[in-house]
Amino acid sequence: MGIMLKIDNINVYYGAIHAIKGISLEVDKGEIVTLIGANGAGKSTTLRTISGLLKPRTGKISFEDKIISGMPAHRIVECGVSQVPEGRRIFANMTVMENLELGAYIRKDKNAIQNDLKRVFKHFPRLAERKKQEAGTLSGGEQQMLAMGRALMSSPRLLLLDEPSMGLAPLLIKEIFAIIKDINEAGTTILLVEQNANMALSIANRAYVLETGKITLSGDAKELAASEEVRKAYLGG
Amino acid sequence: MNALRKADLKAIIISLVVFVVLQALLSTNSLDAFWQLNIILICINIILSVSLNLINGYTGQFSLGHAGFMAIGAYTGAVLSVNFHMPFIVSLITSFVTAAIIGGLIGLPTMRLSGDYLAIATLGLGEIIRIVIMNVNYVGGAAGFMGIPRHTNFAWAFFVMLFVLFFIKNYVNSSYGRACVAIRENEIAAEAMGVNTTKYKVLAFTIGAGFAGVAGCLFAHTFYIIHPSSFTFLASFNYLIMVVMGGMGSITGSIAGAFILTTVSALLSNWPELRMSIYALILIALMFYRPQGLFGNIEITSLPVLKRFKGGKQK
Amino acid sequence: MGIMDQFLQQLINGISLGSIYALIALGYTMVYGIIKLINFAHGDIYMVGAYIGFFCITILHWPVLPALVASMILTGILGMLVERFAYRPLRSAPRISVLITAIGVSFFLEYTMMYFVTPQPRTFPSVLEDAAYHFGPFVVNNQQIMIFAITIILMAILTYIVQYTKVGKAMRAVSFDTETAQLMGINANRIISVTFGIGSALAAAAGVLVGIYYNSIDPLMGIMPGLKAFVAAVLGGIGILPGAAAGGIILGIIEALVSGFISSTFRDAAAFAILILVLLFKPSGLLGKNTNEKV
Amino acid sequence: MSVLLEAKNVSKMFGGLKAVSNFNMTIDKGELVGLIGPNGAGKTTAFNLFTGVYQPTTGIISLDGQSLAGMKPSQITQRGIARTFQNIRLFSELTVLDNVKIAYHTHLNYNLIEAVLRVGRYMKQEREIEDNGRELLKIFKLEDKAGEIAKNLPYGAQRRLEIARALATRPQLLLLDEPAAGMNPQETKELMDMIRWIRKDFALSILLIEHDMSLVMGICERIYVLEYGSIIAQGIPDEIKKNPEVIRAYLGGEA
Repeated sequence: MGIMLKIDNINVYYGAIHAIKGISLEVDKGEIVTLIGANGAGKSTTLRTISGLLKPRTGKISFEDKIISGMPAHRIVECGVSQVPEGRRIFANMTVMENLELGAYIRKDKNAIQNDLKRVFKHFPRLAERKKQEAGTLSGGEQQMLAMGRALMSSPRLLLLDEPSMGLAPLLIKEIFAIIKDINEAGTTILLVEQNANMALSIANRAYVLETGKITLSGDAKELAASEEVRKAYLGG
Repeated sequence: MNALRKADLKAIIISLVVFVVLQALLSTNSLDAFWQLNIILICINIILSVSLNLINGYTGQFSLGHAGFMAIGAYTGAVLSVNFHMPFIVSLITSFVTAAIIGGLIGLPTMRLSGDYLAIATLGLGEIIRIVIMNVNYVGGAAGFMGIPRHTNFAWAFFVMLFVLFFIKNYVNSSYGRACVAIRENEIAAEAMGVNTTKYKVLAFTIGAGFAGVAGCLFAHTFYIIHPSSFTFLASFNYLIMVVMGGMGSITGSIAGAFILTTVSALLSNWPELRMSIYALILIALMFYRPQGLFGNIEITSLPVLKRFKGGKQK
Repeated sequence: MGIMDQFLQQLINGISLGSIYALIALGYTMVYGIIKLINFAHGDIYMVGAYIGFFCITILHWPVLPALVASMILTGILGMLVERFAYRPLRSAPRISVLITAIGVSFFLEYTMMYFVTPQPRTFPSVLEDAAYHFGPFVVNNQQIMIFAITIILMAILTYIVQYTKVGKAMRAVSFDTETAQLMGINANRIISVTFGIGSALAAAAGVLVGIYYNSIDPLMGIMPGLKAFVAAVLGGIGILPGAAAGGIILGIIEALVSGFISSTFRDAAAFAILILVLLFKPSGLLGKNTNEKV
Repeated sequence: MSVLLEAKNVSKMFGGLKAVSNFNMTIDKGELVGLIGPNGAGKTTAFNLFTGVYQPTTGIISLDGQSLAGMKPSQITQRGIARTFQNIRLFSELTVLDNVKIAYHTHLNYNLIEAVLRVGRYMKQEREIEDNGRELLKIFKLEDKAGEIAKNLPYGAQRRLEIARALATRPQLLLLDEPAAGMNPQETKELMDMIRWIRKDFALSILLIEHDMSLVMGICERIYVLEYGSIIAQGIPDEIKKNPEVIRAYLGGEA
């Protein structure tokens, strides 16, 4: 147990837009924490800031007691934080296998990589079938699986997931969320950003609700799922 | 009557003073032949940089083929003067028309391209123009066109330059110029404001090419001979550098850029290799420390110091 | 000589010239693919490569292969230095600033070189005996065989690096999506630097080969081949490696045919005419895919 | 009431992907309509279809009974549709006043010679748009910023300027793409008042895309809900709020 990721009062700007207005949150080891909220609330921005693609203007982020805000993105991956970006962003012109190999870019231990590859293929048997296929030819759901598999290949201790359900059919969403739960049970801590609040709350331990760059609600996922306020955050009062 | 007219009047007076002073220096032979020539070259280069600025700086369309249009003007003018014995003014006007028409014809298809692709296409077109000229025996081919009368004197160069400056300044201060600048700033938004972007891009390209032709005609009549190798893409680079150095979207900047580079180049003409190396380093330093150029997109008339003397309705 | 024989002969000449364009074009296309810069200085890198090879052979009296390798290594380092000091500081600057900087670097390399080696062309020593082989009606000489062989070997090595090594995969990843590549833990700056190094080394090889083929080098020799190589890269589809190789060879063949059957003075015009036709009708190049801007 | 904009069975394919399918919508003169839906539902694509940035694959869009098929965006603007952009697209290096002046473009008709010689109509019309522009800026509380460079304005002011600029084209229909994005609640509230007031004062129709539901529900008379490129619901705000399809689309299934 113990705090794994700690975000301390960060402010992030996109040019003139004050996108994140003093957010603080924590993720404990072993948890699934979800960050929900309507479009444009700042969920993706938060994840991008954790990964080092954006720099907070003020505030700090620490991971396993090491300050990671200010580090270049590739160093943060080395610390053990991996992200599945919004829209999957797979390398469409490469094969499935090459995508997975890139996921393991920072690692040297060949045996450990092979083990993780097996683990990824166990979670996503469909990827094993399509190893040699060009990733751009996969279906949306398969691409999402590839993006998740690729992130797992770095053997992260914290996995950041940005809108894994986006653009997927309901049945596939169910499948993906079941896998997320499996991954977590196998020992990876997860911070999940979702627009699909009901789905996210159903698998998370705790949740934060984001509205226009601020956290407006937080607490136990089950309790939030039952509350009227979440609905209001999405559909207005 | 109004501020605009007053500013025009002031500009005319200043120009005349500059002209009289320089003309006096020239006619009293206070300047040697080398500098007499360079003063004319400065005027010609100002025309080239200001007209290129209309395309690159104001409209934001990256052209690297300016020397090609200059060549068209130079050869058109030379042929008219030598083979048809036309008066100089006719040569100048025809040079404008020919270069503008060819510019427009080239502009129509190429203005669909953008950014790097447009740059490289215009570079290629400029080279094609030059190579075609090089293969036309009627104009002397690769050996060059000789025996051109020396019509261009300081007065011609200066007043043609003044006309071009007047034209382009007023053009960019009208709805035409605003349309151009809107395209540069954001083509999609410009289109959404009702600006027919194709039309204004081609128009800017046509006018820019036309004036490059005029500059070419002046250039041809400055020397006895013109040569296709004066119009390579390296010459186009040179005019582009004048524009960028002065500031894209500033007429003052283009004037300064042309003036500085022509003068420096003349001063260092005895050390050609060193000159170009220094030139290159200055260019790189400029991009590092002042990428917007000396003037950015500001005109000298709108500098805060001078604003006080203007009767504009600035708040 | 019959017209068919002449055609075949020009084809061979064209492939030799095209191989050289292809080697330069590969570097152009790699750099464009990874940082979207038309590196106008690339042709001058090729020139520097030719001179390094020249000095290794004439002053150090090295055989041709070690000279080629030395030139590739040193020029590769030069390419990385140019990237590090001229382009990297401008990574987030407007495109035009970087482009003007590239023009500046180009001038700097040309004229600094000229300052040290004088503008006079140097005669590249003949490193191969002048032997010609007759294959039926047409003739291939030693130099041409060497150009083919080295080009093919280098392309094979490049293909291996890009397709099968870790750094090659990282290069493709950065070129496809820099940000996501960083999320894989890839240090994008380092990969860009490597890309410049490899591209410059290939250009250096082309420089040495051209010296061997035409026997003459000068400080401004890179300008035209540099542009031509860019045309080749656009022709094949900018950013696509096989495209650059194919584009180079096609361009070389077309130029040889134009010189042989029309006039050598029109051969540059032919290259640019192809460029413009490609840009207007298939801007993504022969092997490229079309993309749309998002509003 | 008469119909101003009508979209009939409009579909748009990108490659094999259907971004918008069988899209039907009408906007009456003077109406204030909202278009909502989850991310990627095709809302901005709909705007791009209305303004000629994209041409529909099938179906007809008409303004005032006239088909807009085949028209360029600039021609459609001249017909009376103006828009703002999701990711602000101001002429960012120009002054606030020049931004507005550009938008009067289609209402100027002096020719090139008159412009260069600065005679007759040039002087008169330039003075007019200068005055009109300043007048318009005053309405949007930007008059004291007329000489400032647009990109230096605070974010909220940039959003206002974009609307002012769109109005300067003198539209019959104004399309607002996420006007409140990035605004704080106070700014959003002011924006709501402004939108209501513009609609009345400029006598035009407004269609807006917005994620801020308090804004949409607060001011729109009618709302269309888009999901996966299709309209899944339409109606007055209270109906939309309670519509189970809409709730599912927003909060996801599987509760």
